[in-house]
Amino acid sequence: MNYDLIVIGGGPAGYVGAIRAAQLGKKVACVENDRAGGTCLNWGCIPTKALLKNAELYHTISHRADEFGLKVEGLSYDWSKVIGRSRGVSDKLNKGIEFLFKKNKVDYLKGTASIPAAGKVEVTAADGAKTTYDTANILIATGAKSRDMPGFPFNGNTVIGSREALTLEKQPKSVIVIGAGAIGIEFAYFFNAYGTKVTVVEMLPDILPVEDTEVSKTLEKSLTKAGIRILTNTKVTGTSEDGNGVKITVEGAANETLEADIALVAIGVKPVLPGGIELKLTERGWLQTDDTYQTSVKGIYGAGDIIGPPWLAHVASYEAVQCVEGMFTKHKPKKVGVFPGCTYCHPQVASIGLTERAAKEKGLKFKVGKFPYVASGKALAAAEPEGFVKILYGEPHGEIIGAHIIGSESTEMIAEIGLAMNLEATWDEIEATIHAHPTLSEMVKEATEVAKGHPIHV
Amino acid sequence: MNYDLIVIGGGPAGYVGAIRAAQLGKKVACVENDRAGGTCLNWGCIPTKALLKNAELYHTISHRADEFGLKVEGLSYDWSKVIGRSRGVSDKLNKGIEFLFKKNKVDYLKGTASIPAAGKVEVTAADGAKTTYDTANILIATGAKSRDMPGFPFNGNTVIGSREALTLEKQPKSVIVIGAGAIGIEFAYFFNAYGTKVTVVEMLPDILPVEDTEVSKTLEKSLTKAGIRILTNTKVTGTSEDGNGVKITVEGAANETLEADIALVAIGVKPVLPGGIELKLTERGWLQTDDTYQTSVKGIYGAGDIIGPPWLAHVASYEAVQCVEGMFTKHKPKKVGVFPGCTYCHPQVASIGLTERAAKEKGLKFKVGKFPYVASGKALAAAEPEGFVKILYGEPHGEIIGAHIIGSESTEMIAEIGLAMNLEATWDEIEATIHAHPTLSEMVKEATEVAKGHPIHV
Amino acid sequence: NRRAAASNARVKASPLARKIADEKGVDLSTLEGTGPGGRIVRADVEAAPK
Ligand SMILES: Cc1cc2nc3c(=O)[nH]c(=O)nc-3n(C[C@H](O)[C@H](O)[C@H](O)COP(=O)(O)OP(=O)(O)OC[C@H]3O[C@@H](n4cnc5c(N)ncnc54)[C@H](O)[C@@H]3O)c2cc1C
Ligand SMILES: Cc1cc2nc3c(=O)[nH]c(=O)nc-3n(C[C@H](O)[C@H](O)[C@H](O)COP(=O)(O)OP(=O)(O)OC[C@H]3O[C@@H](n4cnc5c(N)ncnc54)[C@H](O)[C@@H]3O)c2cc1C
Repeated sequence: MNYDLIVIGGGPAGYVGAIRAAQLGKKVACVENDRAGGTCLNWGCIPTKALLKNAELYHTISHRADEFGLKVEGLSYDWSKVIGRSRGVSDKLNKGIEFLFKKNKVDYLKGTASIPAAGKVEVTAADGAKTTYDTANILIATGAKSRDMPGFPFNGNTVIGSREALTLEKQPKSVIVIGAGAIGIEFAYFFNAYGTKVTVVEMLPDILPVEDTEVSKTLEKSLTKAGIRILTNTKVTGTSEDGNGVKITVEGAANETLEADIALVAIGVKPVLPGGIELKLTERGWLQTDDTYQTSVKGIYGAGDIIGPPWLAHVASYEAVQCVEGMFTKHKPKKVGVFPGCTYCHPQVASIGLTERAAKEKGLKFKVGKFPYVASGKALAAAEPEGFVKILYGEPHGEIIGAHIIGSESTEMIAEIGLAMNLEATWDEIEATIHAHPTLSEMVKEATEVAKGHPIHV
Repeated sequence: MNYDLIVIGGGPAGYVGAIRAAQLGKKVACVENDRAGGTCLNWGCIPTKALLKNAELYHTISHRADEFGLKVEGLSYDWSKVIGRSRGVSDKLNKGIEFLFKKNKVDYLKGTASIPAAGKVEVTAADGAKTTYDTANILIATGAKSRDMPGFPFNGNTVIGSREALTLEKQPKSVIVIGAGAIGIEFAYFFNAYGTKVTVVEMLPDILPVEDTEVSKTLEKSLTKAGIRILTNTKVTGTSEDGNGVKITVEGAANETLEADIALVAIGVKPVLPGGIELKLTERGWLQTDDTYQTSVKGIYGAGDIIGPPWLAHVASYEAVQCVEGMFTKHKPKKVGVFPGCTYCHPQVASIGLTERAAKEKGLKFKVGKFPYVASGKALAAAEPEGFVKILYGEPHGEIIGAHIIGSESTEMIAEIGLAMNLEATWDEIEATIHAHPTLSEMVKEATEVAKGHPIHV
Repeated sequence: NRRAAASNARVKASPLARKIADEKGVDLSTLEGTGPGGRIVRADVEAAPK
């Protein structure tokens, strides 16, 4: 079989790249050895958000019913149904991707791919049968997987990564989350909402270290109030597990030995490379690609998590589309410029562009517009007074250099800012845009007026 | 006392106009005879959204708990707390406006204003005391109030408008909502969620008649499924009330006499004019204003509901700011161009620009991009598969001529489209913008790709 | 028109205004914008002398 393109990996880089190439009239196959949809759809973005929705609802009922005039006599939950809904959502979307492959005439090859040489992909099926395909181009979109801690290997039981955390048959009584990035924080929120005792250990001074410091501090306060024990500036110096649970010795903010049923290690990801031909890697082991997403070997490309940070699904899809359009059309592929990042705990966190910290380090001149949820009519009506919108506007032109939102639905509000940055809109255009009342998005305009020095509502 | 500007009415037109003028260094007073914040904050946008939030939560718990793995025993609600939270939110924001007046040095004059002559405002306090103030400019922002049906006057009891519906001491067993605009539909959703038997009567063929027909039909199906009886194409031909309830005779889709505890008349609004000097009115009785928001008398301006449709808070505030900046700076006031409109039932409805119907009538050439919530990972994760995003793109340039969203958080998603239309973005820029995954806002991009003919996810 | 296109790259104009200006061969730098912050919008290009 002779393909124009074989994509290795069926995640948001792989399946999107494959479909777009097929739409360009090319003969395309996509090889996947687990489930179509990749990490994102099966073990990442989607199932976590389903769990978080359940958790938020449960928290609202268990802690805030009275506020809404509700009385609930007996509230209980069925853990297997909580997990089950999350799995059901992934299953449904996974089937959806297989349907999209058919619809777009992408050959879906189940098996593990390796690259014996440029122009060749060998696929090993589950039963061990090997088939080799010829192809003009190869796109490696094999993604990443959870990184374990040295000397503390995953055992699927007491020391786990995010993937195992998604399908725990029994709710743990206690969890130590190591690493306070988006993934660690989302699981911390989830388990805590259901009454698991949660301790978060983070080496750096702030949780969500990539976010604006003010956002991190606000979230830390909120999660602490919700019952999560958060240890920042804290190093793990010893780990052990005895089949029933884990012991983690920490140094820093606290110096003690923590015990729990489970350690959830969320300290980052490592590359998953296909076997075969040797390709140039970056210092940290990610696939090295050029401006057209081509690797060190002609005709072999890379996109998504496998080509390095930021490890985000929407970035992965974007890269794959750029790469494929560059391969088959006159389009000059673009590298990822400005992109949003979100954390779906409650309050949600969403951001784009530079943090205040980074903008200062760069020596940029800018104005900050900050507007609190507590001054928004919609936020109060929705009983969501926690959080703020903070936008950094460059001087003297008023272009957005970064935006940081913590609070209800911030992950939707960031879309407007993303478009604004893409269009190089300035504060004038944001202010001139009539925002619907009452919405949370009005705060984007309000924050802009704060930056310009004439806010109405604060 | 000599003012640069006296604003009559403390709603979203009045208080915003007054504050902006004060920020421009002017000496300003704002006269209000009820509560600062106007209809919007006290009897409109805000308290309704608080009730709707409660209703949505109650509906989720009472009808969907099992889906989330929850078991809820003995669920009940305290009606007075439901109403109480809504009033509390309004109270808090109302105090907020009074604080903002102080902060911005706007004199807040409590009483009823009339305009004996240009340059003069007479304020009658609650105790009957009259004071006359001199002022260079007057801004009339007196708003509107519910219109009653001929021969069926409001009695505060069985025949009511939205204002009374917000503070019912006892939950009615049955309600007939006359008029299926945003206000009627929001109350229908609210009462129905709490188990009140609700019938909606609408003369026109569709509920939310200003919306895109497909949106109206989808919403009608959803609300009907939720238990609301909806009679479109139906005229009210007879009305009566006997102290205990109402009888409404209808003709059209149904020909019968409906009975209920309460009739909520939501057929529109009528102007509230200040007494005194005569000003030119439109045919329907609204204040006539020119391009600078000036009325027929020099130095007397109008903004907000009182100058006619659309009767929306964000439009009111926009007009007031434009008017005041035109008054005191070199700014050339703009009239309202494109503006969003929202309805906060569940599923939510949000739209901007032309409906498909209107675009066809105008003979425009356009492409439609429609994307269903059920194909969105975030929507499924959030258990919100109902609805769609529909965007109309003009040909050949791909500018947005209208957008119509029904579904969860559509009222936030519309912000991006509003900015896009203001910036005259085309489908290329929308598509090129990286939208965070997983969000509902991604559907804006997906719908755009549908319009362009190469969707990934459908 | 290459000159118009070259100078158009640096003016503040809406994407739609740019598309139409390119089609009509209008030099954006000769126009005054009426959009927010002086941005050139469709109406400005359409009103431009040919
Ligand atoms: C718990 C968790 C939550 C997350 N939440 C978010 C979020 O909310 N938002 C966000 O943007 N990102 C999130 N991410 C990150 C996101 O999942 C990744 O950025 C995204 O999946 C990367 O896409 P990809 O296509 O590059 O790789 P992947 O999605 O990892 O897909 C790679 C696929 O390739 C397959 N594969 C690997 N090697 C081979 C081979 N040799 N042969 C055949 N198939 C192979 C794998 O089985 C896998 O299915 C989350 C990640 C995790 C773990
Ligand atoms: C139930 C309901 C729900 C609504 N929901 C929404 C929504 O979700 N979104 C939206 O955009 N719009 C909504 N609206 C419409 C919105 O409330 C109005 O468009 C908005 O309030 C108009 O603002 P305004 O300042 O022009 O008038 P108003 O808000 O009506 O303010 C006018 C004020 O002037 C005062 N006044 C009148 N005459 C005098 C006088 N002679 N002297 C002193 N004071 C005087 C009145 O007491 C009043 O407070 C809703 C309306 C209702 C009734």
